[in-house]
Amino acid sequence: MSGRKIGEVILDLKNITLRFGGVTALEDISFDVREHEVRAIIGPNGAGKSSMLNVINGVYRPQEGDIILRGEHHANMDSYGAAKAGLARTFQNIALFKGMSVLDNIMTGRNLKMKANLLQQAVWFGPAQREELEHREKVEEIIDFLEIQHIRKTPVGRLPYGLQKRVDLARALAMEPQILLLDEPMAGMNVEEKQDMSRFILDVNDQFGTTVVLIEHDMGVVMDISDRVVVLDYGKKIGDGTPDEVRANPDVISAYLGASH
Amino acid sequence: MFYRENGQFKTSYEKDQQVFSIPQDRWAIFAIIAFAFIGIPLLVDEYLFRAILIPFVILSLAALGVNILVGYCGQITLGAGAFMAIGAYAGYNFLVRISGMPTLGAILLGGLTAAVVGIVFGAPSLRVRGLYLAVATLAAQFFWDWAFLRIKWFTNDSPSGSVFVADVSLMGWTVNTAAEKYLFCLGILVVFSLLAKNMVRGSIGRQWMAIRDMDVAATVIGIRPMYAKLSAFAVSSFYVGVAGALWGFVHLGSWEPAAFSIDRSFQLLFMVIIGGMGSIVGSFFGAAFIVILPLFLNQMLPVVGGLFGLDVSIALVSHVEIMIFGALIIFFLIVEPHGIARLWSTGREKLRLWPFPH
Amino acid sequence: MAFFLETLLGGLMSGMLYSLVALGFVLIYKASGVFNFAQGAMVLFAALSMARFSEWIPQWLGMENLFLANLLAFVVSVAVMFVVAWLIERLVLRHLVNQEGATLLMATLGIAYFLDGVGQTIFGSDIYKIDVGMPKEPVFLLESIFQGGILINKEDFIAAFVSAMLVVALSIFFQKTSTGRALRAVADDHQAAQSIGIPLNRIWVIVWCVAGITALVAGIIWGSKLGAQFSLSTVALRALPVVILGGLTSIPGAIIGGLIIGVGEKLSEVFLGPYVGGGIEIWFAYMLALIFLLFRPQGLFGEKIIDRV
Amino acid sequence: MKLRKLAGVAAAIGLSAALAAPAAYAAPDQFFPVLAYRTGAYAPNGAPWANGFVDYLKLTNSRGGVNGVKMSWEECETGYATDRGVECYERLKGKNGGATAVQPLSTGITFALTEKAPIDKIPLITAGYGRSESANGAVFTWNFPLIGTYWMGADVLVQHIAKKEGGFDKLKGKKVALVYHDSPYGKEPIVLLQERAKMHGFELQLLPVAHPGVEQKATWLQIRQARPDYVFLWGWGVMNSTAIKEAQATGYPRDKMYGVWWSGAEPDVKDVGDGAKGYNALAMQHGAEPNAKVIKEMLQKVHAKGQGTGPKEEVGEVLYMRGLISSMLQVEAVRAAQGRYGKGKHITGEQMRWGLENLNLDQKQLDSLGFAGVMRPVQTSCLDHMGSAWARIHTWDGKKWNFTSDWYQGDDKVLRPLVMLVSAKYAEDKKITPRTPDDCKK
Repeated sequence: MSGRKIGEVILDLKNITLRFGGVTALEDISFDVREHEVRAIIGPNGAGKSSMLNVINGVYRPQEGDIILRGEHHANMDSYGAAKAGLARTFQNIALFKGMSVLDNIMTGRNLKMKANLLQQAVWFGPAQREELEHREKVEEIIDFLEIQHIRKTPVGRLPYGLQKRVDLARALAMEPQILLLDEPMAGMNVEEKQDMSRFILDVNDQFGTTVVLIEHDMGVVMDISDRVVVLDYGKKIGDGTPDEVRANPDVISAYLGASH
Repeated sequence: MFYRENGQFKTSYEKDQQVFSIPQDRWAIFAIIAFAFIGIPLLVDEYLFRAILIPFVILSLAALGVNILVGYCGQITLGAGAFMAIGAYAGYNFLVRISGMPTLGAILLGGLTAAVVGIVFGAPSLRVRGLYLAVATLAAQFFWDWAFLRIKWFTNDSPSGSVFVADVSLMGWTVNTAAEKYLFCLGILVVFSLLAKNMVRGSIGRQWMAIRDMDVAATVIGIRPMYAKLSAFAVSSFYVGVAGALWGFVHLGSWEPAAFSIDRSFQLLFMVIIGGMGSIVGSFFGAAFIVILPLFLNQMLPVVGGLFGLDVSIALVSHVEIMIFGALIIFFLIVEPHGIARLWSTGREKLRLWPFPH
Repeated sequence: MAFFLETLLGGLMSGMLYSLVALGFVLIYKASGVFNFAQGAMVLFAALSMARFSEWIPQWLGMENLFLANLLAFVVSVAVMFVVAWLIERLVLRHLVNQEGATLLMATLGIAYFLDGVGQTIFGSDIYKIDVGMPKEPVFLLESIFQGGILINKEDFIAAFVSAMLVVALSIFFQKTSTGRALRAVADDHQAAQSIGIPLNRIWVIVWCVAGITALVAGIIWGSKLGAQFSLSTVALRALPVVILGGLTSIPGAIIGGLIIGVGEKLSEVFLGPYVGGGIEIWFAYMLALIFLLFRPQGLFGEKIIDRV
Repeated sequence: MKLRKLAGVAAAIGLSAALAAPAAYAAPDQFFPVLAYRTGAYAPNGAPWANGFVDYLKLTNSRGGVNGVKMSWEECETGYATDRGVECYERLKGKNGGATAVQPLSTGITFALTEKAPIDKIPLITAGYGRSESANGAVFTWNFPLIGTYWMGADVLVQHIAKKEGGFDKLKGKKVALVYHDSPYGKEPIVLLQERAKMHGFELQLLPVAHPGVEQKATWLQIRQARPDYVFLWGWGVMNSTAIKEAQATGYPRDKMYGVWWSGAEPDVKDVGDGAKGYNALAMQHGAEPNAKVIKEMLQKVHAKGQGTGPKEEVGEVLYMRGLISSMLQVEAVRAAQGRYGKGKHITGEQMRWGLENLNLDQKQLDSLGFAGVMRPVQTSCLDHMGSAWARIHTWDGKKWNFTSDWYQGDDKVLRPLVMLVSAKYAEDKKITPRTPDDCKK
């Protein structure tokens, strides 16, 4: 983690409250994310971590609160707008397109950058083909980076879990995001796979300078790779700071660490 | 030379992206197309043209359109028949109301009209999903069935509501005989299939499939559901509309709304599911299966009955025909729910690895 | 005013019949996730069976009593529908567990074709009479208030009443009996139900049997009115907007949806139809359901769909 | 794969076709395709027609054929669907020496085949249905709406109610509702009725009923509200009986209801029974004729030998007779054509057309065929493809149909201009030069 320099606040969440009917999933939560840092969100099951990510990239709309991205207010962020603004994410339960090959899955990540219109695509020769080749090269770089060359043409449905997680990450990376949201990228992996994944995340952060926001259960991993940590419990924020600070926070210990250890 | 992928290395992404990246496939497809254009007209008689080949070619095109929507974009439709009707009647109106309108122009404009209407009736898909959407598309079916019967303007004030097209011609070539009609439709089918293949392998195709497989994730990576779904509705309706215009102009010559009833919609959906959802070649398999099977049963059953000394009445034939048809559909769904195309590709994959299956 | 009331009542009575068919859809969808397009074919099959057996049984037994003949025919038809239900589960659904909705829908279309063929092969394709003694002449109410009175079709009234009774009976069956509870458990969560020892296959057979009985009752009512004939299979198409409006998983939805559609299509045909040339009731029902869906995509009483990622 | 499969199926079909050709009838027979529907929503009406049609061909053969030339036929199920009908036509048109004539028994199929018949040179006989303007033989050279068109039928109905009211002038201010099958078939009479309504000042209410016609509650509520003086019924299949039942359920008097000839047969009223008492329908030439000589001969020569096509009890019923007469007309046209092209010779489609254009069935001929009292003489010409058309009204008494009126004919002063107008438009659209009387002499 040498060349990386943590910069200004790039994403600022202010007083986010999210309700489903009568249930309050998130209550008055504020925290910020700085450029180039690795920011973790932790908390016990049902703490609202995934909901938090869903709010950040516009899958859910919070009833109250404000999202400030690079100084711009996005109170009504939608998923598409979030993607355009440079947010990419992976999913807890792997939301890959299971009917498509690995290559095609990753190519969808380039969608926002592809400009050929429907007619040009139907004709294929000309702009559409040129564009397709250009982006194919970019995607191949990512495939090399994540070491999944051998499964390029395999339908994702046939891949083992660990590889699917990697393809999920590849698809997000193909968007060349400024902020990468990772929802439990290491859930269900063995130690070796976890190490690989941690390495990839740090490499992404390091080489491309991508800001990373991640949710993770494995405390060891979280404390190792993140710069700062937010702790949620029952939809409320109970701690925020560096791994060491959080580790020392008595609320966190009693609510989370204490309970689960 | 063996049919195999092993040992054939692609040296550029461009080669890798070709429609048929294995040379054997490419040659096979050229051979089939050449045979379809040159061989078939020399070999078959008029009945086969009119009763099987022309309906097969036109319905393949329609099934292709339905497959784009159902198979690639995951939006089930039970209203495809209505869009065939729109293509046919709109094409008819362009033809009779604008003097000097070439037939092909009218057919394509008919398809375009269907595409526009498709966008309108596709709009509910932005809120409504799955089976609810399927039934909502029936609204389109029943509405247009009614509209073409009731609104006289659409049928150029013909007293019975039935309309006809005098001649189909293409740049001075009058499409008259069965073989010419077949070639005319086949030409359109080949071009449209190629365009469809290009779309589904390009970015728009990936968008459709992404929406089909996981719409939330698709939005998150920057695919607009509205654009993806409505473009699928538009392209699909365009194909179905052109097929409808061909059905009216070329196959029937004179038609009434009943030619595009709800049974047609079911039939098209059958083709897609039996043939293989999300597969272009599957659309052809499905169309062949659904067009040929009833005729085949219809003509085989009396023969089979004859072998056992039974006199099979046509009523019994048609009852047994629909029974076997229904049973075969169920059988097929049980044996291979992904359709004939999947059987086909499994077979091909085995062949690819042959003689070393592992 | 009198005419409006007449139309309204007529609509309510048709609506009750739609509810009955819609109930068949909902039951099967709830328990097995199958959108059963064969419901119409089952109505036809049941009606043909009823009509023919009530004709054949007196011939076989050499008796004259119409009531007894109908009763026996009804019992036989119930048995026939049970066999059909059992065969459908055994031969079709069992092999298609965990397939996608579209595949299952196609399978039921296959069943529909098959039943249409078998029904007509065994029972014939003519119009057959079902005579359960339904009164055919109308009665007029409130003649003192409105000139000409309000016409009530007695047959429709009885049909609506019978449907309503059946709907009530089924609701009780679902709420109070242990089989009913098991059915609801299956509807809520297949896996969970299976894990606590509810036999899924048996539940499916039961559901299809119940759907078969609703089909039989609908078939008798319609068959008595129109004659048992192939066209009966199209009534299912008229009940579809009902299910959509009411929600695929809701029994009250099927009932109320039926009434709304029944009233909606009759009022639209009578009061709107003449301005646009008539014949609008079918698509009007669908449009009504469609417009409704735009505001509530899951139908009137359907469960709200929340995306989880 | 695709093509291999196609070829395989093609071979199989070819094989089956070869096997299926009835071996009993050799090539020089007159071949008639029978486009029938014995299944589906319209089967109850389609089946008796086909039975009568085929039975008469059998009878003709047992009479020794036409000057020794036997008749052959093959049935094909159309299910009343246009595309199936077209397929049947294509399948059968070239079989067994070629089709002599085709009778589609569906207005939709008629429209489709009208485009194909001139190319294949096969006459299209549509006795009592099809497109009314095709009576103009100058334009529709291959269509033969023999013995009656829908315009003629509608015209007769108007004449009949005028007579009941005591003259055309009494129709002024009256209300007539047309309940029709929402298809080209049901819409055919509208033009003529509108014309007549304008002439006599009666009001015409149009009430379409969607296929297959089982849902008519709203229609009859409207009738109950509007209380028309007469209801004309233009239905087919189950729509007819449903209409009569709904009339009963809404209390509309059945004796004010008049059906077209396709709405006036036994299947339409039988299971309504007493509820249909008083219901009237047009009888196109014939009605139910259980006592006709030809029927007795049929029972004796065909059914008694166990060769009958349908149930014996239905022989002589209205739709059976319709099929039988349709069949008789084509057989007589073969006879007429043989008169010119050589007795005992096989007749081609083109020669058949001449026969149909020069059909002259006088009373003597009808008597000798056993049709005495069943129908009146028919004469066609090159320009008049309908021929002389006669109709009566018959009424259901709860058990059988009885004639309740005299013979009527369509009023040429009304019909002719309409036929000319509409067929001229067709000729213009299709760029057809109408035949002149001189062309006919060739």
